[in-house]
Amino acid sequence: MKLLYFAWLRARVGCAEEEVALPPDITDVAGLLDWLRARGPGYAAALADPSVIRVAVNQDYVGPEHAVRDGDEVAIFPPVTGG
Amino acid sequence: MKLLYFAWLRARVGCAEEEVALPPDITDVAGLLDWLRARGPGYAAALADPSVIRVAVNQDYVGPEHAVRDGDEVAIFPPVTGG
Amino acid sequence: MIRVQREDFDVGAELDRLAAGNHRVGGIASFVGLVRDLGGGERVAALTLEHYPGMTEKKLAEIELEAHRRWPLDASLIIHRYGRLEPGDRIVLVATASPHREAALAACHFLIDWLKTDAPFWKSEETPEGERWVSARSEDDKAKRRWTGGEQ
Amino acid sequence: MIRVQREDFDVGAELDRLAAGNHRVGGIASFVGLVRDLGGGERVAALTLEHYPGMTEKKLAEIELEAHRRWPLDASLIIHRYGRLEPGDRIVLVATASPHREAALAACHFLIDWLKTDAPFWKSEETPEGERWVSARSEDDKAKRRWTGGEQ
Repeated sequence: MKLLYFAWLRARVGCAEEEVALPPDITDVAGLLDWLRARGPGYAAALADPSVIRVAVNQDYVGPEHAVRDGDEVAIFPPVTGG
Repeated sequence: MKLLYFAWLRARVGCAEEEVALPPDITDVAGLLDWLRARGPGYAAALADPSVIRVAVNQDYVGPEHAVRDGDEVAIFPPVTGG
Repeated sequence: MIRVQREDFDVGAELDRLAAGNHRVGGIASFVGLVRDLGGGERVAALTLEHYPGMTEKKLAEIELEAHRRWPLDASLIIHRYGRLEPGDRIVLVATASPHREAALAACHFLIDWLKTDAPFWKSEETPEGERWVSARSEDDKAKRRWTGGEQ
Repeated sequence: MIRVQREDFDVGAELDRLAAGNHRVGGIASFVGLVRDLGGGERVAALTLEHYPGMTEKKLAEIELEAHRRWPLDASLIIHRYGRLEPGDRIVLVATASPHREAALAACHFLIDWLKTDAPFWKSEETPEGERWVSARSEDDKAKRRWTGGEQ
């Protein structure tokens, strides 16, 4: 699975992009975020507040219950501020 | 009093502008329009339908009860179609 | 600013000038009205815009002042042409600059709606059947009424 | 049409192109977003716009398609810049062309409102205290909700 991070989430996680092998018991976005939080203090800090986290799977906005599987492109970022 | 006509009202009345001496018993817009209608068939035809006539006195829109006096600039025209 | 003129205008240059050097401005909204040719039986070769010099400037200035009273605008511009125009020609430009996007957009909409019902311009079209004076649209009165209710 | 680019754009030329040769178009509405510097303690020297290549284009295309579904538009354009921008610089252009003034104005407003909440761009500001990521505004969500109710 390809993970992308943007804006201050990228800065806190410490990378813009990584490839991860998803454990088989991780099946949705909420599970993925929990798994990431457990990977280290940078992840835990970056993902601490769900109210300022948005997730896109294969470039569409999704909620915490959305399924994820290996091969997906999952982007994690704060609320957008363009325009 | 200076009278101005615009658009198809100008075409029907047959002039763009004229000076008239207002009879002393004409005191409002409604009276002025009645007096003009009696001046000839061109005026009567042009001013026949009040629903498509707008009047400005000294460059402000006014209703039929608005006072008119000698020295005023009175413009008579159809509903506007700019923009 | 108000301009009533026979000549065409340069939209890009006008919009640039509106916010030039003012870094408080976050958004510029604009509307450009063009001469349409609907084709078919309604074919219009050209139209002529007549106006009431003096009252035109007075009404446009009043409309602009009202927009500044209702919204926090840093600048605004109304340019309206008169004379003979052909399909595709620009007729009118309305533009507003504000620190706030919503203010710029709403004020621009307001200005063109009010201008349509209040500025003394009249269009006559050149059609294959001869000159035809354009009738006022009841939709325009309706559009203006949106701004005269309790909405602002 | 959608463009996501580092370079500036020429508003006048873009608007001209939008209706070029199409005499059905009666109005072009546009909105240009600029980098603001509010001065004082909020002084911003510059900002950097980051985006999500691929998803940006996808979301902008969806937003544009939705506008065409809701209003009779002959043409539309969204240009959004990324990279480092200074106060006064253009960030975004949204423009719509329609036979009908109301359609052009409403669709333009809709496009910029939706773009603000849906297009994956993020601004960071250079301030005297260092880099600061801009927070999302709840007003933007509210502005978008206007278009998701029963109003259209």
